[in-house]
Amino acid sequence: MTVLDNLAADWKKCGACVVSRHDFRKDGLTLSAVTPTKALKAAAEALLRAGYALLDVSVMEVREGFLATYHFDSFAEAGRTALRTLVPFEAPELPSLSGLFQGAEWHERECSDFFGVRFFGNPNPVPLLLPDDFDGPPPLRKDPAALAPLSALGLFGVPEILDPAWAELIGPGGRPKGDRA
Amino acid sequence: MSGLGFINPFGVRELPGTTTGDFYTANFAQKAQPGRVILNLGPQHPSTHGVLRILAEMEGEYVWRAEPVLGYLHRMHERMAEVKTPQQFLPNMGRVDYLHPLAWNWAYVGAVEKLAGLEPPERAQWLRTLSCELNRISSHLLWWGAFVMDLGGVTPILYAFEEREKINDILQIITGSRLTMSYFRLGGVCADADDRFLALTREFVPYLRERLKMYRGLVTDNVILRRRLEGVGPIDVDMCRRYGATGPVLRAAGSPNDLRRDVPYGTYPQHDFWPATGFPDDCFGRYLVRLAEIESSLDIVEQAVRGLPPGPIMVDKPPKANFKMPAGETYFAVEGARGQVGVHLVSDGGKNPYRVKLRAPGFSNLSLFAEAAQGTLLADAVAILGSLDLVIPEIDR
Amino acid sequence: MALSLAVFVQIIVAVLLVIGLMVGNAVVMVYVERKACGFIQRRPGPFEVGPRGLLQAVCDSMKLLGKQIFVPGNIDWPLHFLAPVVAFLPVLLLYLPIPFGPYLTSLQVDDGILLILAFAGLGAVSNILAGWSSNNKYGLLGAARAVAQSVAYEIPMIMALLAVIFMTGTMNLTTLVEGQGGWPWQWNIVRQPLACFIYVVCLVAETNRAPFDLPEAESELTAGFHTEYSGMGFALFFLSEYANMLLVSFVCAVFFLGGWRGPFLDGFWWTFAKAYAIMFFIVWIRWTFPRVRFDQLLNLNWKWLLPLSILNLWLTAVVVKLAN
Amino acid sequence: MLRAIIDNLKGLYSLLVGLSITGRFLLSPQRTVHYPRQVVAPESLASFRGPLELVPSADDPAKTRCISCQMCVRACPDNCLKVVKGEGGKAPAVWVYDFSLCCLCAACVEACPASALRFSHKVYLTALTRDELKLDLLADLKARAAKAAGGADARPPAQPPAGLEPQARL
Repeated sequence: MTVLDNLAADWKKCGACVVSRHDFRKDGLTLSAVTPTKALKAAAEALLRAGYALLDVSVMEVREGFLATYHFDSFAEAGRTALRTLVPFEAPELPSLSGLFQGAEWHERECSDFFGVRFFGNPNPVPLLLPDDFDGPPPLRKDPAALAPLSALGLFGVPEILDPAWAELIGPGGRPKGDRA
Repeated sequence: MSGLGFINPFGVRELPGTTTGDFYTANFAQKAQPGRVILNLGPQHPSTHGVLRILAEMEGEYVWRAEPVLGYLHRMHERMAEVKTPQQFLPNMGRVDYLHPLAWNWAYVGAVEKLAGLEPPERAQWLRTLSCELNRISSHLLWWGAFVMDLGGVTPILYAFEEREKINDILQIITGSRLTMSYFRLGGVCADADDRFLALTREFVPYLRERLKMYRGLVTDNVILRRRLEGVGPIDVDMCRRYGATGPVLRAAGSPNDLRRDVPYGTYPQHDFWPATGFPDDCFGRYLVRLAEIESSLDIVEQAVRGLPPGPIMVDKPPKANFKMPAGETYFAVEGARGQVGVHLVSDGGKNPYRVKLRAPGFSNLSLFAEAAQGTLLADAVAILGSLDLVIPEIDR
Repeated sequence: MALSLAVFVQIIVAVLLVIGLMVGNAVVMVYVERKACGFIQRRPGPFEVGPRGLLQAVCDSMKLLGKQIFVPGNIDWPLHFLAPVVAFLPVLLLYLPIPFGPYLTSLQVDDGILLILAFAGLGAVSNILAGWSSNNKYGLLGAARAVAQSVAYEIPMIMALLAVIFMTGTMNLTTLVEGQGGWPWQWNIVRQPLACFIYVVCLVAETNRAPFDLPEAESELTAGFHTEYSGMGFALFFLSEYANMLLVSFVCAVFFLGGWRGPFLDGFWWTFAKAYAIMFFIVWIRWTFPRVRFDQLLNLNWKWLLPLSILNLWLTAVVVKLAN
Repeated sequence: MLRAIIDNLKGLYSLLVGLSITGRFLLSPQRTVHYPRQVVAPESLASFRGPLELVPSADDPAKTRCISCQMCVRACPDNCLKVVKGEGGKAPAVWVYDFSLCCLCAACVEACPASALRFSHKVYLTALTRDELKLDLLADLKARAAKAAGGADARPPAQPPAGLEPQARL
């Protein structure tokens, strides 16, 4: 799979913290990477060049902050990939990808609605699915006590850790205990 | 005239002291050029199929800028997924997209099964394929009727409903319901196919093939329809990629992308079919792709009825009420009638999922409407909107 | 013809009869249209009220009469209420020169068709008034479409009728009918098939019926120019739509289908039978075809129907000249 | 130019084809089933999921198989069931089912260890208020048992209004 190898190399060049290989049959992903927030756009650009399309943006609350997962798929060949980035609760700001993938605009607005994260550079940052006068807490925010640590969610397949700070976050072995595979 | 930069060339007077429209209109009007009218199509408009709202900046009959406004049918399914066990959340999936509920059933069940390492028995797999394809046909049929209705032909939808009723009757035998079906279970399906189901399905396939010929004469070959659609709203592969559009929209654009072929799941590798491609990338191409898909689904149904193996329809030890998913993450996608239906499931090992993200194909497909409709006539914009095959509950979730 | 007292009384009686015809026609056509559309769509149509649903249209009209008239804020009041009346009134006048039967003509005039064509244009005015005064963008778009459409399609319509007039040398509708025989091959449709075809297309467009119902295109403009009308306002538009349909069908029957002449037993029933056959055809195509786009509608007119009708007129003129 | 003329003539022909199709349907029989006068055939409803009903025990048709174990209550995603255990023994004293909340997902039916629940095939159930849809299933069971004792069919698939023949469908 040279496409994936190239992609992994590109991501490393962009400054990815972790690049993981996944078992597609189990995780539904082939390759994923954690990038610093700053490098997200560059990493996505590599995907755009490789002919990938943005499927969705899925934000998730973990103990360490908001983990945004961008799923990409290539129309030419099978192989879903994901980009992740972690932003702290105090500064929930992410770069918008809508300059690269125009479809990202709506996904980002949806995430802003549900989690209260902000995407700077989004051309039309108004509520998408929630009403404009919605005044509750973002509906998908969890109770702080119910938050799981990143290491407990088994997100990282077979990781190649490039940023030592992430070794601790991912935890031992990448996959948590209790995994049947 | 109001202070929102909204200038009305026809002199239709606004009430003094009131602003024009609500928050979204005001937001949209900020970028409007003077001399153009802002038209609200929806949320109650005959061609928005439910409660979609389109803001359009018009110059005469031309749409210069359009912006869909969503959320009128938002129900926060993703939150419900976090507070319910997978078994309890299953009926929700039939309500996300009421036209192709079994694809959503499959996407969610498949994701949980992947995570839990469950492998449904052979017969259950075949039944899943069979029912999902029947459901896809009924979804496309309804789209066909509704699309022609968008173009002003009211009669075809009634003919489509005749067939749809037959499919509903057939699917009701196994699923028990006619609309918001919840048929798949973790590790299998909930009811077995009986002889009546199989007999009716066998009868139905040649019947619909015969009716498709009538569709061709009545609608497909009709000169008015062809001239309304040919060359209208071209959407190419690059545009699909930028917006993440999938399904018939993408296949009409020329990419043979079909998850049933590319990432085979269920029994699709054992079926002889090929994604419909080779059509023009305009509205007419999208129309033809869906009609071709009805035919290919009929082939799959025929093969599935013939090849349905005997055996159990549930795994030996089906998940009980205290079922806990192992911690982990998975993404499972199936090919729905509108495109890739994806479920991103994260579990922390508890009873309820930690996070469920539902990827609705219609959401991405609709997001390209603004670009596709730019500079078209109002009637063409309506045609483009119809050709995207929108199901609003799925988009709003 | 001097306007003597007798003629005046005759006109009054005729107008009353025509009003009766219009209302009766609307009731019948609502029923026929709904039943035909039901049968085409394989459903029964109205069937609850009265035997086989015959009283449905009566019920509907009672309902429309009793409904509250609901108007949006900030409309142009005088125009808003004038529009349905303007739609309805000229139709009364238009029926006067129609020869229903050999002796059944309200007003014998030598140039009856001119009278009809002159006043038929008023229908578009009512659409403009309705769309303009409603303070509604859909209404405005519908009104704009109505004007363009009606202006465009009047020309080939007149040209097509003119070809027949060239041929027969009369504008008197009674003389026109008398010039045709009882059997279908003696009708003008055989001598002027192209004119008849053009006229039928224009007839559908002039009456704003599908597939040319652009001014009220439901899937684009919700209801077009009459979006904001309810109750009697809407009913009057409805009434005048059917009255207009009937009128153009009568003109078609008189011009091309031999009027009251039939294979046997000449009389007004033939006129009515022919007119309603055309009406049924209009209903039939409405429930069969999708709607054309607005630019296509205009292209069809300016690029095809108009040249064709001019060609037809020219050919007719040449043939008439040579034959003389 | 010639091409455009031929195209248009072909187009006119396609319109005639369309007219002939709708004309044919105009004369062919209707497909509607007039509800109060006709109803669908009972076999089409054989697996229709209507509101829940209790399965009578093998020996006594007025008794339920329910053992008040609360599995169904726990399985229900909509909290539409209420089962209260009776005095002495396992039989329930209260069995209330709120049909207005039910999503007919069958989670309760599948969770029941005693197979005491099933879907009825009542298609014609109507109610004017929400409260009318709070069904007392024990009373319903007793009523059915009484009816069965009276000689009628214990479990008619659907109850068409009296005096009307069901019309075959499909």
